[in-house]
This record gives sequence, structure tokens and C-alpha cells, in this order.
Amino acid sequence: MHINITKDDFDLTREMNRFNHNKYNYGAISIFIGKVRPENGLKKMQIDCYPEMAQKEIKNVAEIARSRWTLDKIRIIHRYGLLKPNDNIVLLIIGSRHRADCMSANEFIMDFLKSLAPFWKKEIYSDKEIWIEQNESDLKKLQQWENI
Amino acid sequence: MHINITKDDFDLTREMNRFNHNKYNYGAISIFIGKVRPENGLKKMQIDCYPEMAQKEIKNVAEIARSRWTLDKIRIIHRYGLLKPNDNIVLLIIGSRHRADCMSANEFIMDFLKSLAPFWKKEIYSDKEIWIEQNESDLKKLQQWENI
Amino acid sequence: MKLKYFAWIAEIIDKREESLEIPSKIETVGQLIDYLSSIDEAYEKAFEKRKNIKFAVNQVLVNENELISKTDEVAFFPPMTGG
Amino acid sequence: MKLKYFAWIAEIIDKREESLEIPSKIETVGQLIDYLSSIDEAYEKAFEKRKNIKFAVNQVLVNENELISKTDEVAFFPPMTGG
Repeated sequence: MHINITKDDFDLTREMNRFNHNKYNYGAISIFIGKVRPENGLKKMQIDCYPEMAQKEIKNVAEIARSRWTLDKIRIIHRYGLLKPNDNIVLLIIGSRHRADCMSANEFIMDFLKSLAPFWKKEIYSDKEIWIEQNESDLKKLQQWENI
Repeated sequence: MHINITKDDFDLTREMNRFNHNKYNYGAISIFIGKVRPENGLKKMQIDCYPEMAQKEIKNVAEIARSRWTLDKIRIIHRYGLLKPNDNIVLLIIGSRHRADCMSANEFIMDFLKSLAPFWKKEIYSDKEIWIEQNESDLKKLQQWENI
Repeated sequence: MKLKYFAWIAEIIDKREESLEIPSKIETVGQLIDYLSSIDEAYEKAFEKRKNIKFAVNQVLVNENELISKTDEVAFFPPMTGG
Repeated sequence: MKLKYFAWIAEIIDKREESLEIPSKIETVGQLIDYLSSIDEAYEKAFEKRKNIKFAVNQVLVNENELISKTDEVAFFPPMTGG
């Protein structure tokens, strides 16, 4: 399991090479990439972070995913700092023997990461700055996992 | 929407560049890669295909996904022919504004592709050849989508 | 009529495709299967487990009652296992 | 005690972290919030909407009743919005 909380950008090709290192040879790989969505007039996105806690929480969530599904490798990168529209924020690569496992784990980890990992986003426009609030639908998604 | 039924291998980096072409700028990208899973003693995997029908069926399924979720771009490559363990079989890249859309659509398309797209896999061992049979759990997954 | 076979069905029949003159009384896919099975043992063997066979007319999945005509492309194959 | 603040809480308090001597009668996170709010308006304002604040002791999410000691790192932040 590899978890990296960083200000640096990531490159999918390089990360896939690292993921495939050591003869990775299972059948299914699920990848998710989250970027700064270009909203009307959005200049920058500030992502605040508590890195020591983020590392712990993401590791916890990934361990839970491992206990729920049969997973091979997990690679997670989450950026923080001052980003521009279309910049990468998060990368999640999960490998498993069967596709359902890596796909479900991918969704699960992203849902939990969204509400449990200590990151906070601020949208910066030319005339205002807005801290994004946690949204209802994200919380509902979390609860769904508890009923499975 | 781009659908390619081909004997040729694909390269994730090149396909991502094509996907991102024309200023792709939404927030979420979900990728799935399916490979030939190296089973004990497996020498080759023969994938038979009815290309004209595959093109139609995959397009249909992608259109249904588009009608169910808010998706931006879809790129699907499915290979056929004689493959080796660990070779690429299928690549699916879906972009959307919100992560739930591209993740669900990715799972949906793979589930349907598995049972509706005309591809047939034969495992080739040194002493035997086995046509893979459709499995129960794949059919159950399909039914789940109908109840949503 | 253009006929196509895939996977183990193609192996048993030992052809991937062929063009056949089909008697005009053969109106449905089901009747076509019965007819083919009657003219050659290879078809009979291939179509033996009827429930395990799917068919498409002009690249669209259909059931046994689907009407067919001379200009159609009819394909026979096992349940799909791609992806 | 080492205190950390994030997002708009850090902006209102105008600090990202500090080390403070906390009176020994302060035993829980809830009491710490009350104490900080009593000594300076900035804390009071930051902690005003108590329901909107989460806290971690030594990088673990806890509730207001969590016991704290001098050597702990206590962090205050809004609900997370990463991913």
C-alpha cells in the first residue's frame, strides 16, 4: 500500500509504472482521477491539509477496504496547496483479481476520503473566496456503505 | 464517444492523451483496465469476437449509461485475438463532473459488456483448452442494475 | 443466407461463416436451427444444448421466434464472456 | 499543549498552530474550546458554531468529551471536503 500526501503534481504514466512494478499481474485495475473542476470564473483552488492526520486516516480507510474486498495493490496520492482549474487533486489506483473488488473499493475509498480525510477546499474567484461546505449527498453515500 | 474493437494492444498514456484532447476539463475520470489474469499454467487466452455486433452492442450500452448518468466523455477499447497472460483486454475511460457518475457508469458498462458484448474467451493450457462459461455472479450483477 | 458461428460452435461446425440456400419454408431462427441440425451431424452436435446458444440477426440479439429472410446475416454463439 | 487550526478556523484565529499553557482543570476537548473562547474574541468567533467544528487529538478524530493532556496535539477544523 502506498499513500502520498503531497503538494507535488502526479503523472498517471509514472504512477502506473510504479504500480505495475514488481511484476504486477492481476486481472483488474480501477483508477480514479479527481481534478479541480473549472467552474465559471474560478481562479484557484486552495486545499488546506493536516498531513500527519491525512496519512493516518487514508491508511485506515484503505485497510478497511482491504478487509472488505480481495485487493492486491492500492496506491493513493492526494495533493494540497494552491491549485488551478483542471489541476490534479487525487489519484487512486487499485488492483485486484476480479473487477468488482477494485471498482467497489475505489468508490468506497473515495467516499470516505471525501468526508474523513482532513482536507478542506477553498474556491478563489476574482471577487470572493468560498470555503466549500460538506455536502449532504456525500454524507448519504457514506451511510449507504454501512448498510452493505 | 469512442469505441474501438481491435486486435491491437492499447497504451494507457496515449489513450489518456486522446481522451484529454480538445481541452477536456471536467472534474472526475474513472478508468478500468482488464487484463488476462495469469492463472496457474495458463499459456494463452484466445478471445473470439463478432466485431460488427460488438461495436453496436457496446455503443448501445454506452448510450444507456449516458441516459442514466451525467457523463462527459466515454472511451472504450476491447481487444480480441490470441493474448498472453497479463496482456491488456479492455480499457474504459469515463469523464464526468461528479465522481459518482463516472464510477457508476464504469461499473455498469463493464457489467453489461461482460454479458452482452459478443466476445468469448478460451483459456489455453499446455494440455487442454477451455471455453470460459458465463458465470452466475455476472448475471446477478446485471439484474441488480435493473432494480436501481 | 449468411451464417456466422463463434467460439466452440465454430469449432464444432469447423467453419466461422458460410452462405447457404435455405428452403423458403424456414421462417424463424428456431426453424433454421432445426433445419441445419437435420442436414449434418456437426450442426446437430453444435446446436444440441439449445439453451446454451444465443443468436443474432443482423448483429442484433434475438430469440428463436425471430423471423428471418434470405438477405439476413444470422449468427450463432454461446453466452458472451468478454470484458 | 500544541494546538492546530485549519481552513476558515485558522483564518479567523489567524494562526495555523501554537503552543499554549492550558490550566490543569481543563480536562476535555469541550472544556478546552470553552476556555479558549473565554480568553480571546477570535477563538470565540471561530468556535461560535460549535456543531460545525471537528477536533482531533493526536491526529485521531474525537468527540468533545475526549480527555486531553499537556503533551497532546489538539486540532480544530471544519467538516472535511477533500477528494
